[in-house]
Amino acid sequence: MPVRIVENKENKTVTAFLSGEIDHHGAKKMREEIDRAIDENLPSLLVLDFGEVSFMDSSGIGLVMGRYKKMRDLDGRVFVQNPSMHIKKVMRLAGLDKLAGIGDSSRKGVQP
Amino acid sequence: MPVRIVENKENKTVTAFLSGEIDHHGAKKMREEIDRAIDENLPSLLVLDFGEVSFMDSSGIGLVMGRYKKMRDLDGRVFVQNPSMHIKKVMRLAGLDKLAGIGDSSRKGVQP
Amino acid sequence: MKVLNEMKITFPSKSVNEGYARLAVAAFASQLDPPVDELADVKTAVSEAVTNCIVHAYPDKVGKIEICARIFENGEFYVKVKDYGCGIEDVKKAMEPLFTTCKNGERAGLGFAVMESFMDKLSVRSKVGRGTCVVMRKKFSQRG
Amino acid sequence: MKVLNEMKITFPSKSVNEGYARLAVAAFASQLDPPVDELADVKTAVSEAVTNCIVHAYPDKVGKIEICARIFENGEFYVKVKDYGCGIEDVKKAMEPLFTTCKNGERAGLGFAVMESFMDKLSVRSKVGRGTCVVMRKKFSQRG
Ligand SMILES: Nc1ncnc2c1ncn2[C@@H]1O[C@H](COP(=O)(O)OP(=O)(O)O)[C@@H](O)[C@H]1O
Ligand SMILES: Nc1ncnc2c1ncn2[C@@H]1O[C@H](COP(=O)(O)OP(=O)(O)O)[C@@H](O)[C@H]1O
Repeated sequence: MPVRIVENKENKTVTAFLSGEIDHHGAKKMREEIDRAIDENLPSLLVLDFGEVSFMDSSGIGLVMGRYKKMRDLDGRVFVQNPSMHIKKVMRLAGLDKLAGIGDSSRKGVQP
Repeated sequence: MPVRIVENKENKTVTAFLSGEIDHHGAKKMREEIDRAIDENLPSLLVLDFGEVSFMDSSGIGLVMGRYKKMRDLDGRVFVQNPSMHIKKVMRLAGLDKLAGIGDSSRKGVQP
Repeated sequence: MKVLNEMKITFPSKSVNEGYARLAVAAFASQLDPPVDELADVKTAVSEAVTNCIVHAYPDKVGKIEICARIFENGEFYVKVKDYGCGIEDVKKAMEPLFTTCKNGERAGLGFAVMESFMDKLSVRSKVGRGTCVVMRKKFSQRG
Repeated sequence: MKVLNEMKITFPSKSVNEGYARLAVAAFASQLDPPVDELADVKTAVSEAVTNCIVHAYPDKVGKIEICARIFENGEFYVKVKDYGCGIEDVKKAMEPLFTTCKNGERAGLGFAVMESFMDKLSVRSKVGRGTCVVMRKKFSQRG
């Protein structure tokens, strides 16, 4: 399972634990599963957990950007959790750090 | 370092901790280091520890066979320690289990 | 500069091969004993180049992708990713960050930006209707 | 039987490429999601075939090694290892367990025995002075 979704109705939070390699081949299924959870829960915070992601190319940026736009339409926020050095590097190149909060799990509250 | 050698003069034992992938390319250096330790210590027991070996093809069989012959000339024994399932499978194919003792570290005393 | 070692791979432009291609190149580059993060850079850059062939070069068919990797005497790593697909009309424009011809929002337009920033050198040659050839080079830092 | 996917690699007969070759084949075979131990079987068999090209086919020079791997519709995995080296005079004898022409005691004479026992099918064609072609097939067991 490349995505495990945890829904917290009280906090209006959806957390998506991604795992494995995020490339063009695998990103589609991840996007779809996350979008289904957003549509069902209409959360105010989407947490994308990259702790178990071993590889990511710019397809992962498309994934985060698309979810950012979707959450913005819901007046919600996106938080990127537990990215490795490699993933941070790819995200920084895209300026994603300016759109979504990025940090480790202990700083979950950071605003976008 | 593909081989770490531990010498125990009291027990007249040399233990070689092998690591990484054992193939034709890498086996030569391993053979040489083990043989140097045998020549220096003239042990009565040579323990080959495969605990950190992630891959082995028939070059590893050549390695064990050669050491077995060398130790036999010294009236010594060879014990193969901590082989993975994969390594056991390769060794069984060669009938190595009939020449050298094979087991995990808790059964170190087994005779060849 | 003398080539110490060279490998070539060919495979069809199916997305399932993206993972295979970057792993095969990384396995070869490992001979230079690169730092883990720099090997990840190479994997990422190769993943971008191969994905471009699959998504852009052959949009509605399966075509051939060729990769050639070399190790030079001075320790430099070279990798070429080549397709025989539609080609790029304006290479300079295509290489601008955020530029993409992809309409469905799936691509971020950052493929070339990743290749450029993660490798030391990037060169792109393309001919409309003939195909595209991307060459990248990187010198790994010494370990230890 | 329909071929779903195919890759080809070529590289020179240098021993440093043994690791590269089996990793590249394993990365491709991974698409079939094989059990870990059966993937190790494939790696081991490929390592034997490639080592034979390096040690026996081109004993005193560096020659070309070609690998082709295929995934068939029925889930069967196919891998061909080919060289243009010295060839084998008596293939049947060469395939006998413990038979080796290697004098220095370095080789155990078990390369073909490993290929035969770790893969489902093995076929060897060879022509003296022209080269050798080893084809192996394996059907992985279903997981889960
Ligand atoms: N191999 C190729 N064949 C044809 N067109 C390509 C190729 N590679 C890139 N392009 C073109 O260049 C544009 C920019 O590529 P890139 O920076 O990788 O971003 P992206 O792949 O996200 O669109 C693509 O949208 C495409 O139009
Ligand atoms: N690709 C090859 N080219 C030429 N001779 C080969 C090739 N592969 C195998 N042989 C011959 O077959 C013999 C047996 O091979 P094998 O069972 O792999 O054992 P080993 O490699 O340990 O000698 C070799 O010793 C060699 O004489």
